[in-house]
Amino acid sequence: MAKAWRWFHQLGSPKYLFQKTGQWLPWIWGATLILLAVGLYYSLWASPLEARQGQGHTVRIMYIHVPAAALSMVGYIAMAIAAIVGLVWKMKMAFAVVRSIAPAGAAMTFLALFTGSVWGKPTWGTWWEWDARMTSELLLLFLYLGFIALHASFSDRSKADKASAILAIVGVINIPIIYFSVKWWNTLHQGYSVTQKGALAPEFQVPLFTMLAGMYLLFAALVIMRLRAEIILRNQKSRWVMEWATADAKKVTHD
Amino acid sequence: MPSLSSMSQSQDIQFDGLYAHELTVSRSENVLLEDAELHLAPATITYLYGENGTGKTSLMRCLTGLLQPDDGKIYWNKKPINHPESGYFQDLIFLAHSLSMKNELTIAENLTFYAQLRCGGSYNNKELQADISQVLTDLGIGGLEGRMFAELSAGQQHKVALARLMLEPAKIWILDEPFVNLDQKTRGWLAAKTLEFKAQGGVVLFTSHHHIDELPVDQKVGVEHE
Amino acid sequence: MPSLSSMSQSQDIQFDGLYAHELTVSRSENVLLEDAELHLAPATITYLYGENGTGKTSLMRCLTGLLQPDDGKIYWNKKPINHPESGYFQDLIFLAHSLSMKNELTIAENLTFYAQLRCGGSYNNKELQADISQVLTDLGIGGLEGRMFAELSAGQQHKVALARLMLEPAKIWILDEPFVNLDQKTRGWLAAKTLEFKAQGGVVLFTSHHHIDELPVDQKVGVEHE
Amino acid sequence: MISTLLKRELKVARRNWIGLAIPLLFFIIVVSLFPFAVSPEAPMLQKLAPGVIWVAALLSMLLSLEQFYRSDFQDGSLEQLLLMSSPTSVAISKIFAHWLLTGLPLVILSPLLGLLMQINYGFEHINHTWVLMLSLMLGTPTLCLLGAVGMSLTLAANRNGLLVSILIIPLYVPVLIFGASTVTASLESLRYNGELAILGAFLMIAIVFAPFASGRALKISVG
Amino acid sequence: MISTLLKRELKVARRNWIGLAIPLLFFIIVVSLFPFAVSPEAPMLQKLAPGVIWVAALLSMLLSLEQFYRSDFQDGSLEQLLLMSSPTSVAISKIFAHWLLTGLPLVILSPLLGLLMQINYGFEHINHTWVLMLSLMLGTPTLCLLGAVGMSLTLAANRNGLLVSILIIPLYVPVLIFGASTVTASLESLRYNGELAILGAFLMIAIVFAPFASGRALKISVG
Ligand code: HEM
Ligand SMILES: Nc1ncnc2c1ncn2[C@@H]1O[C@H](COP(=O)(O)OP(=O)(O)OP(=O)(O)O)[C@@H](O)[C@H]1O
Ligand SMILES: Nc1ncnc2c1ncn2[C@@H]1O[C@H](COP(=O)(O)OP(=O)(O)OP(=O)(O)O)[C@@H](O)[C@H]1O
Ligand SMILES: [Mg+2]
Ligand SMILES: [Mg+2]
Repeated sequence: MAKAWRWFHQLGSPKYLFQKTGQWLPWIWGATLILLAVGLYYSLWASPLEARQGQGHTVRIMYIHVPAAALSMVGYIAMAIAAIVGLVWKMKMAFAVVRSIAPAGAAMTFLALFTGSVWGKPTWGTWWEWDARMTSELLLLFLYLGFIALHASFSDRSKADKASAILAIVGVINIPIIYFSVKWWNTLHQGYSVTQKGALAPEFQVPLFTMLAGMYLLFAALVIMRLRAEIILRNQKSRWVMEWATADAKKVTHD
Repeated sequence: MPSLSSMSQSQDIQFDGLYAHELTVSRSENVLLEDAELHLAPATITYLYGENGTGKTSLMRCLTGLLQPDDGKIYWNKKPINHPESGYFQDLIFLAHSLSMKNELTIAENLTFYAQLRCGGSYNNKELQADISQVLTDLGIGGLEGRMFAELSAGQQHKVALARLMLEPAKIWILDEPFVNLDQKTRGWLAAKTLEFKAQGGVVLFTSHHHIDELPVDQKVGVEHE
Repeated sequence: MPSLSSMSQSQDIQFDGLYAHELTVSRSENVLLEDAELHLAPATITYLYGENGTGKTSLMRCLTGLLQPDDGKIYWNKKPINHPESGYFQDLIFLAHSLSMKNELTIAENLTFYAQLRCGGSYNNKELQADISQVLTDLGIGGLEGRMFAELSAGQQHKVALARLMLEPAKIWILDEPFVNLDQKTRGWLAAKTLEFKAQGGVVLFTSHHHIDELPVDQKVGVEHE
Repeated sequence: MISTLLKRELKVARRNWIGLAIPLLFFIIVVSLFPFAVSPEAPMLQKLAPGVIWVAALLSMLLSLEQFYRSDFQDGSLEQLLLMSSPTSVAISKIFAHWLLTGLPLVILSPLLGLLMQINYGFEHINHTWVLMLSLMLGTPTLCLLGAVGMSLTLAANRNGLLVSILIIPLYVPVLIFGASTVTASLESLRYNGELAILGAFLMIAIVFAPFASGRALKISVG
Repeated sequence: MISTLLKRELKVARRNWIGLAIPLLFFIIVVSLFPFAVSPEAPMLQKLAPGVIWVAALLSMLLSLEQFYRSDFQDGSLEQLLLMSSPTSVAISKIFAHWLLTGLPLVILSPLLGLLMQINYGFEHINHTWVLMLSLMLGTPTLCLLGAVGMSLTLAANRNGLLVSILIIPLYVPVLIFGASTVTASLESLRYNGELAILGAFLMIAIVFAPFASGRALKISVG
């Protein structure tokens, strides 16, 4: 326990975090590429087509759509947790994490909306329906964009961090509320059974789970890369960054 | 930072008045003050000087708790200023660059609001209105009580802000460039009132880029940058 | 007022520089100036003084055409200021209390905008940027060209507004309390620049509640009220 | 403390009486745009009515927010208020004043709008109007509370009035859904107690969290 | 002269790129409130679409006005601009910049909104989308021009963003009616040339009078 606590504290040090993530990153990228390659192979070539609904090849969209939709939500929750850590324990690095998750999360949300929409056209005959899931996903996109917009509207970084952290927390309280109210509201008028949990055949499971794992790692890699940039940006004046930068510059000139 | 050690420290503080300990202040990554110590004793007037942009305003905002310092503690009568028992915010009047008056209200309404906010209902309204008239007359803008704040000249607006000093009881004044825009007569008035306040044990911290002959100071603190 | 007589009058005006004739100015029913005459000759510095609220700012706003006087005419080099041939607004820089800079733009962008607005395309951009850097360095805020205007201290913001005087060619400066918020060094700088401008034949009108030792004036005009 | 703050808000508003009337007028105008823009036929309007009135109420609350917070921030009053009272009580009095001065009049005015939108043909339908008022009565304070959080967060941001809308509207959606569907249910002669209860629950949650969050945000903005 | 002014507007906007995105987001969000408030069913939405999209466009233009004029007035820039150039050219450049930065993006984005409101089920219906864009293309500049007049008039009034709404909305209504009915006509497979022509006529009239009127009003506000 004490050890975990100390590690947590060490993560609060920009230098330590930068070095550690630098060590992890190649591994994460490696695993991401492998998993995505395998997953895409399975999902695009090796998996069977969906016969029942007569969707044909469009079912392959699922292998992108489902992970993206899952990550969009996980991303926001992670953001809110980091925001709480930042506000309660006054840990500056947590704000850098919050800030780094936002663009990747927004991108995943957009991807889920986009793939869902493209999928919806052949299956439902419309690009957009005000279905509960789709709608709450749209609102989630607005929450992400609001966060990004708020952060970008401050010139003072520490203010931007704190204000947008409060927004992230308020937003996360609202996500379940939004989800349930949208669901309740929608079923009043019509119900779509497409997104209900059905038994997924094993030949769909393997590629789906591989893609899920791959996309999670991809998400982590994107966040970490962004986080490293953020760390450098926030510590421009400190000595280790100067040293790192000049060392890097030397490497470049040597090449 | 373990909270225990800072508690014990707070008992060590021996200084009455305002005391800032190891204060570090930065603004958008520039460190303005590092490990600064500042002691404003009761019944003293302190003059804060320094060239433009050295951090006088930033320091004042830290001392009023509006700006979070990067590090350091600030005590009022031996208690951290945020401590409920310090009573700091009851004792403090801070006049900043922005005059904090509402354009849509009249002079009297603006002043009444701040006085009531500080004193609650204890300030009898009739008395308060009489006091306001009195102060405004002293300031040379008597009779303008009912004028909208927006319709005053720059100096007149400033005078209204200064009137607060006379209407609200306080033990410490922090004044950011209080002499700006004022004519000679009003400067003299403010200097005299400041000396009176000091004589009653008040603590005063002010900045000014001009030397004010009428106001002898007890302590000069310079903010110099790099 | 029949326009003929004022036309004939305009031919009678014998004064170069700025000349205000029978000026009557009032603000919310108070008459501030009545039938005032004012002549600012080329190569002179005029100091406008008066207690708070006597009407200095109002007079200046009349002289710049921003406030409509109740009565009277204002001439620039013998032509009414609104006459297209007077070229008055090309020749005038008016620095008011509000600094007229945009918070969202950097210092350099703000200054570039005003310089280009006045000079059109004639001011080579590279040259202009060099000039801006030079002026800012003289003012002690060199290197801050890229800083957002909002992120400056009170005095630094004021300095940026003053930098316009050096970047835009003009023949008359009307400056409302230009020395406010400035440190000693910058006041000296501004006084020196004002004297240079005068030496080149410029007309200067300024107000200040403090006496500026460094700036000898040629004419003092008092605005006294009742 | 809170009563002094409140008194000042009321005084500022009274002085600036036109400011009071404006959110109301805005409310009326937005609603009355729809007969022009969509269709002036009664059955269609009646169908639209709950949604349109609720959207108009929401927008009108949203837009009056600016006026309630921005000017205190800009003229430095906010910083003085925070020096003299706790952030949460500043937030509470602002929120309360905001509701009193824009939310409440809007509730009172809503029957008129119902009339414009043909909710109410005669006295036998008076019930729908009551439901409309009740839903707004429970919903508008929640809008004020959430709006206060958003507004306090954006005070120190580069001034952009619309930013706050974007932050808050996703939070407003649940209130909107239940507010409008309460009225719709009533018009369709269905039970609407459940919806009202949920609106009440939202209000409770908002009352507990929003003043605190808004106070924190005010403190950050001033810093 | 006008080009320098325009360049500055664009620079202010670019600096604050998020400020550019915000009216757009607002536009999207307001439109998407209606399915929540009224009904998410496609036929109903389609019927509402022209009106709702036009109302949202109108509100979004109206609210971004504030940002385009108020800050110049408050920081004293406006007074400097009027010293250095003619009021009409100040007005023209403000109006043009406003349209370029909020009207045009809104026109470009409108097909997406059409999609959300089910205007467009597939490529065979692409025509309706064109009509929507065309109507906005002709209508939004008129909104900018009229908005500029109202905004300039209210600058010196006690700051109140909503006052301008009250002044301008009556002027906006004709544009709204013809804008929305153009699209409705197209959706109902009727001819819509007449409506477009009227929108064009409004634009012409506004172009002739509005910049001058707005310039005069600016001058008065500063005085
Ligand atoms: C823009 C449109 C759409 C959006 C925003 C959207 C959003 C979502 C979301 C948020 C999830 C939940 C992911 C999770 O719980 O981990 C999901 C899952 C899923 N979606 Fe979509 N979706 C859209 C369109 C579609 C379409 C058109 C289909 C298929 C016809 C579809 C099929 C699925 C399936 C099969 C799942 C996984 C089911 C489950 O795990 O419960 N989606 N989608
Ligand atoms: N909002 C801000 N964001 C970033 N930096 C700021 C901000 N305000 C001030 N600064 C910087 O902090 C430094 C100190 O500013 P401060 O206002 O404390 O100076 P000051 O001593 O009061 O100067 P003056 O005499 O001009 O009022 C300045 O260099 C300024 O550029
Ligand atoms: N907007 C206004 N509306 C009505 N009256 C005004 C307005 N502005 C100023 N006044 C009044 O006009 C008179 C002159 O104001 P002005 O600003 O010209 O004074 P000033 O000489 O510049 O004073 P200061 O030294 O304080 O700047 C004052 O008595 C003031 O109360
Ligand atoms: Mg200062
Ligand atoms: Mg003045």
